Amino acid sequence: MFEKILIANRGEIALRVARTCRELGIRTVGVHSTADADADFVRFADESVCIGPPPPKASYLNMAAVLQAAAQTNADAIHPGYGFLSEDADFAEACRADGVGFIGPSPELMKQIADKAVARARMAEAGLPMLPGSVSELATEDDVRRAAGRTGYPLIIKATAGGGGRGMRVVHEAGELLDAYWQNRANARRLFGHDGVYLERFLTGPRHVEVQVLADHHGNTVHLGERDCSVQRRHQKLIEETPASGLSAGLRDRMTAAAVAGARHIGYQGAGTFEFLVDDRHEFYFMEINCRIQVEHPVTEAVTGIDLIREQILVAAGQPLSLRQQDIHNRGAAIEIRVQTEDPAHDFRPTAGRLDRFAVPGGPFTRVDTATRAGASVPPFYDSLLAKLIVWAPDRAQALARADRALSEFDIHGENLSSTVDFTRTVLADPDFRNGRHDTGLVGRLTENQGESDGHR
Amino acid sequence: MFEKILIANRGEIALRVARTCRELGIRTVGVHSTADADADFVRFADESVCIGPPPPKASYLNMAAVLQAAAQTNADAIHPGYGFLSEDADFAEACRADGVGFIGPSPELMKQIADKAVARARMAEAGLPMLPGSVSELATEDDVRRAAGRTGYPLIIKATAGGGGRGMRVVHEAGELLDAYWQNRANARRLFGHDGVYLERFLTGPRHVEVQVLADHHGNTVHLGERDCSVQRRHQKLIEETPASGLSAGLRDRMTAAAVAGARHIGYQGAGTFEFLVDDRHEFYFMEINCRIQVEHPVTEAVTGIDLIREQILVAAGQPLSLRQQDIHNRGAAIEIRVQTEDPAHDFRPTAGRLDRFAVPGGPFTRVDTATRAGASVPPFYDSLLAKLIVWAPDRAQALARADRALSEFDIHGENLSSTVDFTRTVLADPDFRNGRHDTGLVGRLTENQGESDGHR
Amino acid sequence: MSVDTFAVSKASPVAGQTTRSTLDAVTDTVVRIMCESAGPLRRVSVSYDTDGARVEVDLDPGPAAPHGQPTESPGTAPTGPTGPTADPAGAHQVITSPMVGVVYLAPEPNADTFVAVDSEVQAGQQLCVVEAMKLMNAVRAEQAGTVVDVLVNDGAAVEYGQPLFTIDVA
Amino acid sequence: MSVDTFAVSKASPVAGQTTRSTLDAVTDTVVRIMCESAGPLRRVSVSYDTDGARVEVDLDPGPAAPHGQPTESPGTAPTGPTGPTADPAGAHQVITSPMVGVVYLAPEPNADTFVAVDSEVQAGQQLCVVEAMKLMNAVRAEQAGTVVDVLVNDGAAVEYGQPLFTIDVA
Repeated sequence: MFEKILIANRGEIALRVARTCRELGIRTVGVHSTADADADFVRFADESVCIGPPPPKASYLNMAAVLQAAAQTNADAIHPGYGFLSEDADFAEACRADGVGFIGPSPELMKQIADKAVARARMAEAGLPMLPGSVSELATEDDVRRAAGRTGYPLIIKATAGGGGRGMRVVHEAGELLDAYWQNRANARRLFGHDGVYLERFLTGPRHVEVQVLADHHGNTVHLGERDCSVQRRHQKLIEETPASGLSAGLRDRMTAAAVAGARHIGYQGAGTFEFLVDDRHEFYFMEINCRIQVEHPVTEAVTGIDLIREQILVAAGQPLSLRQQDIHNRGAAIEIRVQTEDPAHDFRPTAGRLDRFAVPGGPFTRVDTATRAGASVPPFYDSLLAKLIVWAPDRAQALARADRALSEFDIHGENLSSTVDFTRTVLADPDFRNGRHDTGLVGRLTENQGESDGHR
Repeated sequence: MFEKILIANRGEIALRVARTCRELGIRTVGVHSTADADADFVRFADESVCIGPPPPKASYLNMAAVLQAAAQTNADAIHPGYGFLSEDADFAEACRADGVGFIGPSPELMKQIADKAVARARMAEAGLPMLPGSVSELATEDDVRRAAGRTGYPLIIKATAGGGGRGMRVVHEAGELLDAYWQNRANARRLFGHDGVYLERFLTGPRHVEVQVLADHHGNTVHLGERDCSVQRRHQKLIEETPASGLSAGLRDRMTAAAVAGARHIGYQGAGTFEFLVDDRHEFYFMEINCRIQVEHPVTEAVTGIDLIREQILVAAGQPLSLRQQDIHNRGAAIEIRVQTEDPAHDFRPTAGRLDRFAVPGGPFTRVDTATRAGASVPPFYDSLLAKLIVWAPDRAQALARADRALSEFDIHGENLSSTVDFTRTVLADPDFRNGRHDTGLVGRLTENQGESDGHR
Repeated sequence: MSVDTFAVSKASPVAGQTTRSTLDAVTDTVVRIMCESAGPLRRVSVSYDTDGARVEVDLDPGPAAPHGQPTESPGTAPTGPTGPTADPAGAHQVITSPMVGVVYLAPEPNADTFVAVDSEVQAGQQLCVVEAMKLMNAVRAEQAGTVVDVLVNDGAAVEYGQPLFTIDVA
Repeated sequence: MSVDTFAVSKASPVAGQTTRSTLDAVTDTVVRIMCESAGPLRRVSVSYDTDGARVEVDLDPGPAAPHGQPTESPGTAPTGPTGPTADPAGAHQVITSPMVGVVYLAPEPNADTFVAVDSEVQAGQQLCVVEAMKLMNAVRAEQAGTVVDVLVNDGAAVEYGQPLFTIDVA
């Protein structure tokens, strides 16, 4: 077992990982930029190392600094959290070269997964359903036209190296196709340093549903059920829940079985997420694999009772999974609300500054993950996730009522700071959302309505 | 269903009840003394009424003021929480006379339960095992000698109107018996206004185990498993857990069946707790019934997923229980740590004052119930319960590790204020406690050791 | 601890360049110092001198403002608004409700009120009735004086400690 | 925002009756005002006058202390201790580590150190080496001056921004 883990991240996920480490009796090293020197996640760690100035490239993305910090604190392993270095195969490889454990899949696996065209090809081999489109990169205009012939319109062109909603473009008719293709390649080169693109059918109003899997180094692979992440702003998730509402039991079983089959096919190890789109005819299509812990992992923890960070660490230490599929029983409904320091009235523009007041909810079946407190500052350099609220209840209706009650308890105030608390209460009250009939377009419709009603005042 | 509930309590339980009311769409009235005017539980309520000055008799125990507040806010029902008016049959009767619902059993039932001799007699009828002793009040010295002949020594003399560790006296030999009897009667008259006493065998080092029951007005009675509350200071609980460690499955089944039989026998309604002592030969004996929500109810909520306040309210509103016994599945282990503003180095003397700093734990499977915040004051007039920490895990060992991790996150500081956080971490680390071999004498032994080691310094 | 019993006045002119956050910071500072203080404060002055901005806050607590540890004994007078409290602005007494209930300003419907603004009252004279649980409780003047203000309407529901009348006892 | 770059000195004598909570309150006040401030502060003075107690806290930031909104661009100088920072007590420069790593005060084991206390140094002169991931990074003086203090031991693990040397550049 590891004796000391360096946590190469910041904010709530750094604290989240450190909490489980402490419960396992593992010492922690918190690395941080100068902007985070006084942050709660640094205070909680057993040791801390300042690795650079505030800009992420100089600190949290600075591989040499992270590895040097691991070396001089004698850390056995590095937990990368999400974002930053968590999906960087080069970093995983550098950890291996340096003799320090990387809590995640092997670099070889990470490389396959990072290239979306390769990932799609491997999943197609494993029998996972694919949206009609090109499996491999589109090298020529002929390739593009042929693939578009198979998908029809609208279609979407995506960068193979893309992710997080960047490097994508929807094409509505044949006349736009080639222009969009060349523009997307140019964008992809600029954004990701690689101009490979592929295309697939574009679904209007799909649901975003993902399946959590866990796999060890001894051939055991289980799933922990699905999560619906359809409430998104700017292609970024805002509210996630499990079970996904409105999925038939048969569809859920097919999706979880597909995820396990896909994970087994590529020999996946650790905690991973298989993302799917579900269309209005209840067909599902493979999208991508996330080879790290997800922001929204607590909803799965709430219904399964399984500490996913603990399982990640145990698997990385070479232990076999203690869970068999028949031991995993999902109970009730859980929902996560992300509290972002963003301004919903201005297209979720991030805001930063000092938190004059910061009080969080508590009480029955209510979990809050945050690494800040009143008097602390929200630095402008990083993701604007301030806190995560997770509530559980025996059923979805009670979970929604509980989430709204808990949101009403947040007291967040700071000059220049906005939060998404009130906006997410609007989402919870939306009839489509309450009935589970919403799709990824919900936030856009609600903010448009808000804009209109503002205009009438 | 009720439209508005008045919460006749303060602190964490007032907020706890209000949270569930909000989730049920029920409006709340918070009543408070002048000492609590700015408290969080008052702010959270939809309406508030100041009912008197700080001393409990003038405010939270002031029936006329509470009922008047209910009348002028048009509350349909009163939730009494625990302590204060919660076990006062006269108050329940006054509520009935005033046409306002009382969330608890009928006054007739409360009267039976409040008289420990009557309660023991009814439970003996229902077949519950009793400690050898007198079932009814001891009227004469002959009664006393006869009962002592049945129990042997040591024995304990208790006031029939007593509770909470008051009005009890252990007798070790026959020579002390009659003196103790008359002294206890005099004490009981002074403390409770009624000098009835009974006696029973005194167990050295017993476990305190209680069973949670729920019963509706339609003849349905279920149990929600047991809680071990053996970690007590000054006969007051400090740490509670479920399942009780070291109970065989057979013993657990017999105890829960006994509680359900007892509840059915007296036609119990609402949420109630049957308290038992378990001796070192794994025999159990009925002690008393608590006809209110318990401080430690959240551990039962954590393993069953059932919101006990919600069930209390639904039952009081006349709804049949939605739960059958076969629907209730206790999962994993939960532990509650009470955080008291008491000084463990001075026999848990209560302290009061301003909280300069107050930060509470968060994260996976961690619940905190508190109604205070940094900058607030702990008034000297009331119970010194500052916060309750409840953690859940798949098994007891993980729950203990999680509890210790969470306790390490508390940041409580105020001039003149002490807290029990560090002391409870000592309890969690105690080998007897870790092995589940502790009894109600544990805290006494740990504080003695502490005193000794202090003395050696 | 409440700070309501202090009169807070911004004594000096506020320079044009002073930002709102500066004002808030200084106000918070004063409030916090008052909260931290164990005894009554005569004066708290906070100067904030940057870019030419200068803010001063003067505090002048009333002569009888209660401040300090509330007593624990139920027999003695507790903290908070019980019965008459002194108004720091002058020789005014505020008569507060001794209980939660419904206040009646007249002995019966359509009768004349017990008192009105400008009424002269004697010590012990009845000012109103507070009804609680069907019991009528007379509220009386503690000192002789003149009614300056009637702070509630007839039939209003009142809380414990709620101000009912202001009486000039000068 | 860190306040490490300010020198906080208790200028006036503290009266005997001043309680610890009073001192804490005033200290907190100063820290909060500094945090609220958008621009560099010349001086913050907080007086607390009750029962004869009087506490003054004077702040005198160094001439080059960075304060204000940190810039988001990775190219420009960020907030915090990067490279030399001025010591407010005089014309002292603190040389900090440009990276996390292990510091070596001499070019090789048993060799003489690059510099020592009282060494005269020229701008650009090497002061030590910080090794990170097997790369040796020279740390050099920015200005000419005299080494006043060596703040680390040879072979010590250092953080980004950790002070290494104090140099008198007067």
